[in-house]
Amino acid sequence: MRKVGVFVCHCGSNIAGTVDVEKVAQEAAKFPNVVFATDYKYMCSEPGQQVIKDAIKEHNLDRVVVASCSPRMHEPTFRRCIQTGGLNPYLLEMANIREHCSWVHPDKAKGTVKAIDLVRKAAAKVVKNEPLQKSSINITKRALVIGGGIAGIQVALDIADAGFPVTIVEKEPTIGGRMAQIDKTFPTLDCSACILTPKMVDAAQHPNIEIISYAEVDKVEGYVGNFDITIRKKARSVDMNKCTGCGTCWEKCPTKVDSEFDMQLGKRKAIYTPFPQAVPNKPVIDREHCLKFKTGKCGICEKVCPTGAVDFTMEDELITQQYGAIVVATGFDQFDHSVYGEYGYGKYPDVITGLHFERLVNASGPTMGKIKRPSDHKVPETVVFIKCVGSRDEAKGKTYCSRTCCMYTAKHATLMAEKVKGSKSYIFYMDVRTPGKGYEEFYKRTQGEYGAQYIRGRVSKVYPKGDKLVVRGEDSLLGRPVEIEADMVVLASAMVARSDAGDLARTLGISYDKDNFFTEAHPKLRPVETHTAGVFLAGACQGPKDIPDSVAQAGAAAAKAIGLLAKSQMETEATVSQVDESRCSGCLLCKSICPYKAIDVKIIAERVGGKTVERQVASVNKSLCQGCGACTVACRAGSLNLLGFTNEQILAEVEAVCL
Amino acid sequence: MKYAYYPGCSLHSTGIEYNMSTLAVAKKLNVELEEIPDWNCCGASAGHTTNHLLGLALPARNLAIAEKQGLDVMAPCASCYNRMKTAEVAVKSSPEIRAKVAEITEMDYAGNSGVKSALEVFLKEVGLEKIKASLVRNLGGMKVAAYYGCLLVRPNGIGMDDPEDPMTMDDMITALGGEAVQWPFKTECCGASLPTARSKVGLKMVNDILQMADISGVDAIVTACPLCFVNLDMRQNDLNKKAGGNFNIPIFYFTELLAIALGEKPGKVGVKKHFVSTAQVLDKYNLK
Amino acid sequence: MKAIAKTQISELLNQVAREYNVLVPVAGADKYAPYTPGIELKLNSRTLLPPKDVFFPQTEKMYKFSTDGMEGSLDSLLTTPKPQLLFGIRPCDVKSIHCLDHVFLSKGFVDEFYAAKRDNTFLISIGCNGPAESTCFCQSMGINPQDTDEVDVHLFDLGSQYGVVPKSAKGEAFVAKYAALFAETTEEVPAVAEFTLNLELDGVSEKLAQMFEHPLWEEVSRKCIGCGACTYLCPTCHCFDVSARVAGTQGFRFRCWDSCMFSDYTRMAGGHNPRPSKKERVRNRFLHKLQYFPERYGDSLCTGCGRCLSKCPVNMDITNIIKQVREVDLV
Amino acid sequence: MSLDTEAVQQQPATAAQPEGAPQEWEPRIVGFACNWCTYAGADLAGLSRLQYPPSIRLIRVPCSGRVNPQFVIRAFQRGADGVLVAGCHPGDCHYSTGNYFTRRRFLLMQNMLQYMGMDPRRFQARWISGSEGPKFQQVITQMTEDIKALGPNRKMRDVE
Amino acid sequence: MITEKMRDVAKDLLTKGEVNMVIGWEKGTFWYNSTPVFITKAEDVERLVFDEFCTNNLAKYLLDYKTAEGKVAIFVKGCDARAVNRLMQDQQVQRDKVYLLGIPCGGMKEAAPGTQPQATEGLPLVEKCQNCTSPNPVVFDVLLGDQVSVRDTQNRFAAVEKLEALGTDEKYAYWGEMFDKCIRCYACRNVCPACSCRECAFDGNGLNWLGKQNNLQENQMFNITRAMHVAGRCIECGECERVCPMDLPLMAINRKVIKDLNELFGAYEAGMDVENRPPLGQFKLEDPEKFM
Repeated sequence: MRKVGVFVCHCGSNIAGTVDVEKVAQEAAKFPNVVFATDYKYMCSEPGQQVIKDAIKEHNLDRVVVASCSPRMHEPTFRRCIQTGGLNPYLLEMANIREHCSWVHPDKAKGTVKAIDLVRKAAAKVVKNEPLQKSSINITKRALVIGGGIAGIQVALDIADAGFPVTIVEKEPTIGGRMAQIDKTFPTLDCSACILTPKMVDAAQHPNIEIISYAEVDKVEGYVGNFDITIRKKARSVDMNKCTGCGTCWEKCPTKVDSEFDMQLGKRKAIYTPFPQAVPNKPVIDREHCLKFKTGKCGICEKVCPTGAVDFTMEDELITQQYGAIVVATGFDQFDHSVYGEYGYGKYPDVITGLHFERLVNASGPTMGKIKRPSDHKVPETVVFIKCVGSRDEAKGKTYCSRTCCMYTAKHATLMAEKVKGSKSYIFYMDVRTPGKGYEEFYKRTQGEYGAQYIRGRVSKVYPKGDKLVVRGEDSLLGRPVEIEADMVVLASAMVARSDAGDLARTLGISYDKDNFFTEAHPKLRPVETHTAGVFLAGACQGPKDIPDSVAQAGAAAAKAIGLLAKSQMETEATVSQVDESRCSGCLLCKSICPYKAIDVKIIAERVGGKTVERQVASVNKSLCQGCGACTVACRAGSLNLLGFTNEQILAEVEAVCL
Repeated sequence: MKYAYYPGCSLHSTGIEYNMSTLAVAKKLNVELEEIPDWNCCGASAGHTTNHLLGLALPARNLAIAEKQGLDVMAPCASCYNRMKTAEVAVKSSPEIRAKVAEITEMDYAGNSGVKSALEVFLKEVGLEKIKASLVRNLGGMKVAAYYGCLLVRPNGIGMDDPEDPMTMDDMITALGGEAVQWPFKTECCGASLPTARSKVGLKMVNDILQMADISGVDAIVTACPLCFVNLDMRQNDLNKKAGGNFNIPIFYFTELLAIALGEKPGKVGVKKHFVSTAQVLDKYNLK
Repeated sequence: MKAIAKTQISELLNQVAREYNVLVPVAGADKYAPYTPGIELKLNSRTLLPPKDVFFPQTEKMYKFSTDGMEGSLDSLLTTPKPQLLFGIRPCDVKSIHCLDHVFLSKGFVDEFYAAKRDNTFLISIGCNGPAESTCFCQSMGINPQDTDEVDVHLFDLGSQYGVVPKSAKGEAFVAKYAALFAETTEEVPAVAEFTLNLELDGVSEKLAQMFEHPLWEEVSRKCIGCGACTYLCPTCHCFDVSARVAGTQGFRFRCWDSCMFSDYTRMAGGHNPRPSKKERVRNRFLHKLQYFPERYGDSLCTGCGRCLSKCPVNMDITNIIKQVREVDLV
Repeated sequence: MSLDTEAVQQQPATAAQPEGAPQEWEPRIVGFACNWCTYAGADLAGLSRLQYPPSIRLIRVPCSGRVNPQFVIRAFQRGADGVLVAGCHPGDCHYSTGNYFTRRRFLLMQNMLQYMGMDPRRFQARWISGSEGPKFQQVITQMTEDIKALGPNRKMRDVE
Repeated sequence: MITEKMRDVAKDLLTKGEVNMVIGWEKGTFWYNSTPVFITKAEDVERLVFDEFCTNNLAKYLLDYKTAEGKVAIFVKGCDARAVNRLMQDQQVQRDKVYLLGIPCGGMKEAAPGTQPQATEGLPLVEKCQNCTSPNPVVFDVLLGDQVSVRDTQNRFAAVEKLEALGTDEKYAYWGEMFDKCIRCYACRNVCPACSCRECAFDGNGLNWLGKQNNLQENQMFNITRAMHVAGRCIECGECERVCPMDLPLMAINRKVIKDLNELFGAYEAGMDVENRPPLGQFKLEDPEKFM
């Protein structure tokens, strides 16, 4: 026999206006196990809560039902209340007689009947409530940052500054990412490298930061606070400890390769650093192109290296380390515009993308900052920019707005005007979206001061005519076709998810959207968390972002990670799934259904017929379980049960509302 | 291989060369063509601009007859092809349209018989491999620009080739031993009826195409549409007279070149009927 | 002896139905069901479902209860049924009722729910002139397939008619009351046809008393799948469970058949199960039938009706098990 | 459920009204609502004072994926005239994937109940988000009307 | 002859000690029964037979020897083999602990009880074999006999379609009559290779999923839930329907689920392999969307 107390709230007239609260309390007093029932004007008020606490003492209550507003509103309040009253906070149930009753059913008689039913339901459930405890897990005070672009660097610096060790794993030989490729940043037009490279150096020199470049995350095991992560350090062929980064090797290397960093517009060597300010500023050998690896001959770099750092026999190395938190900051790729026949299917050399333009305009780029078009290195006089290439296009591209293109195109037009005097820029656009501080002003300047001509309309065709590119489109404001003979066409290609984002998501156990961007736990309220506890997101891997937004999100992700690492222990959900091992047959159908990888196999030993046998059962990791209960339905035998929402509790509710 | 043949109005009149050469090619390639009995207008031009349903019912009737014959239709004219394809897709995707069309035509067209252009039948179904094996002579490196116009390849996903950069005819030119000149105006609009109705606008469009072909250094242009053909062929004189042009670019139906390469005498496929003389270019490449 | 033409049976039933709730063997459903004129009777053999639920229903409400605040009430749901007449049971099933009587009415305890129905039921049996089914072996279990005394009226199967013999005072009265339907006959009861399934039961009970730990049980139980088909079809199995349904402040208690073949039959509240595997459960079932019950009541709890044998999914054959028991060499 | 008709009459109108007054009869619909979307949607309907028939009794579950089809049968057994399972729209699940399993389970369950002879209008599943207060109102109103048209459920029902 | 091969291979396995037990069939009480047998000694192999009455699916017995030492050999027809896959997918049987002796199966026959022995050719196929989709074992270590061809299975869903065509109340009446007959002996469950739970949700321990009363409503709960629990996991061996003492048309429920699953979520045949997971344990984003 339980001793349940029922407390019916008037909520002023919010409830009492359309529900006969006294009658509800009277009826509740007759329910099985209910030993006390009363009503009060404002149950959530200080005196209201005192009524509950007093009744717990006076009537030795061991369960409490509060009939008031939605539990989504005041469940925490009343849980605290009964806890101070001496009960486990989970021995509370609420009957929502306001949002679900008094506010929607004006007929007092009918409303009262429903309110009684809802209280009966809560009372039937609470009888089966058991005291629950949150459990806690230890936190490893170290963070892993995947990706060393501006977002990853910022995350690492913030976490490191808070006093926690951080490892940056970067796929490329150097950190820096996309921002290192960019020439100037909008809207201030300060030099990208000038603001990025100091941060790269800060990261390299920070005592709490370890940079592992030319490496990838191979395997992730464990869970929040306790991730066991295997990092694959790709064979660099250069001993990082011996190399001084003197550069002799790459000066002497005979093999020239199209530079990825320069968007294939310039050359690098087979042993190389992507750019002069690389961090770490030590080279790797590109085995695909290196003569030594291709033909077995050459080996010049090995011969010229003063420290004997070149090692052709080096192999991939796997290192495993435990981390408490993971921040994913893997950035973006650029949309491949070769699907667009109207822009020439990527066949015209002078139809380039935004990132190409960045390299062409960059002082340390392949043209030393002199804008020359790729085909014949002529300085373009007339340039057409086409926006929304691959973005906002359901047919051939992505549905989303890529967010940065309006601004970087305005920046490009400005740079054109500055670098090539007398040049003319035309910009075809669908809309101009400039929602950022100083952005609209920048755009206005581009249009006014710098004379860029904005044409609202889509381009239907770009075709070569002589050494010109004819851009044919529509000016939809004038309602007229337009043809421009341009020297160069720059496509504002969309930012898209990294091509391998899906693989990384599966490794990490996080989800991703239809466009392969990683999904945040909540689009508004948990923008930097993922559904996997302990894994956070920063930068463009979560969706198109410009530098300020990436840095802001990086700070937010760092704050979340620091919040986690700052605790030595973390509280977990109390309403988690529980396995009845005696019933569990170990079929593990539940395992594949769990979105949090919280269910794993466990071997138990039992005495059967006088001997000990081992068998497998499912085991729920309470730290990972978020209490969704999907597993409980997958379990035919009912061996899994969700604490707080057990089969018995829900069946009791069903029976109670059907009475 | 057998098809129901739909010549449409052009191939019996202004595009008679297209008809002659198509029949010649079919014969050479053993494609049996049986003209649709009692065929009617395909619904292009006036039909579909007047009434949407009429624009579907007209071609559907032709298709329904072919369906009774148990054959797919070959329609060489790009307009005919486009209208019939539209009707085919519409009827297949909507039972309501099928019912309405059946009510109007008093023939139920179920969408079982489809339509193919002559390009598809000869170059895809018969195939370039077989054509290459049957060649009697080759184009000897003739520089030919393939001109597709607008109707064959649109809309995207329904037309027979890539709407931005179709290659079907280019591949044929290469297979016949010509040089398929890559130029940007493969699918440019020929002006359709505008050279007649608003000649200032229309003639400029023809002019642009011819000019681009000229710049590209072509010997000839090859097409698969009677209307494109007429505009490109007939208007050159006009342009030379009225706009001071100096065009002399022979225009061919792709079937003409194909028939010639397969050994047909040029005279038999109507090349002497063109406005712009084809004699020089055929001479130059030993195709007489 | 008196006799009634088989074609007159429906007339007899129509008449007695005015007096009794008449239960008859019904074809199709293959069980005893209330008689309605025109219903298709199954008079050539036993029914698949035994008549035990006439006295001992599969589910039977016993008490209801309710609370009102601190007050509670408890009421019996025992009712005295209208007099009923069970028509057409076979000697094997008559024997099974005899066995159930032992359980529910003897040794100083009377189960009032059983008794109420048993006392109010008039029994008319029909004899078999041989094995009605290939699975019949009642003769080996000491039952006369043709005749029985533990009924009110017995019918001998004489081909086109039934010989009518009253077996109790109530039976005498019954025959007298419906005399108009009965004519005198001189027809002889035919000889019993030979049974194809036969076994020797002598000494089995005593031998089993020494075989509790015998490895035979491990062997014979291997193929059992642990379902309750045998027990639910058995005319003598009488285990039941008592349970309750509660709804808010009210509820009722009921009993329902249970099966010793079910894994949770002997499981205790704490989870321990003294019969943890099918070996123990199969052993218990056969020892109950062939040793425990005979020891307690002097009657075998198997009547040889053959229902279990005909429906067991894995051909667990009690005759075969008895034969195996007999072959066991106890040293 | 009621085992004793007297007791029912003491509790005004909690059970189905006797046949005499069919227009007074209010169906009893058991609703399973996920905490994050549908329960919140129902809360929003309340906050917006959107009226709907008092037929629905919501049972809060963390996720529609927690709803066992056996709960649905039990509700019908105990006298529900209709059952609603409602959760987040696909893609919105608080737990990422729970409602996708719900969708499969209850598509199958709906077919099964129909095959067993239940009118499909008595068992419904809906996606109702936390912002869809009006949709919650509309769904309950519609379902109540449908079930009123069908009358009290007698199928699978194990109570008086 | 298969029986000879069975005995040879069983003898060989037992003699060499490769297995500790061979599960097969032996002759039962009547000429038209063959019944499961468990051979542990080489000298007993003569009991083994394979004929047209080896109807029982043996796979589920493997659960009894889950924790036994050594290996168990088991004869598997097409349906038994799928059942073994089913149990392996449920992680109840380890592949390396069983030795599978495959037997292509031409279908099992039945004779009317009490009839005299007769040639089996003329006998009808048992119900469960009439729409068999996999007469050949899909998993085995050795195969005894030649593969047989699949019979015409186009009537597989005929019974389901017939019932689907009934009106709502007709359906309810039909199933009501059926479930009224159910005596809840649980033979269907206990024989089922998809019912691999250590303890059924309906057994014991106050879980309260199912009342013990035998009435229509509890029987409905049992039968519907049984079908849902084997949904996507039923291998169509038909054993449930065969063992039902009350002759309930259980396959018309199981096949309804199979038909629906195939139509809703794409074709799936349970037990054809271990890798393809049952449809209710997974989802596709583009699954049919009816809940708007």
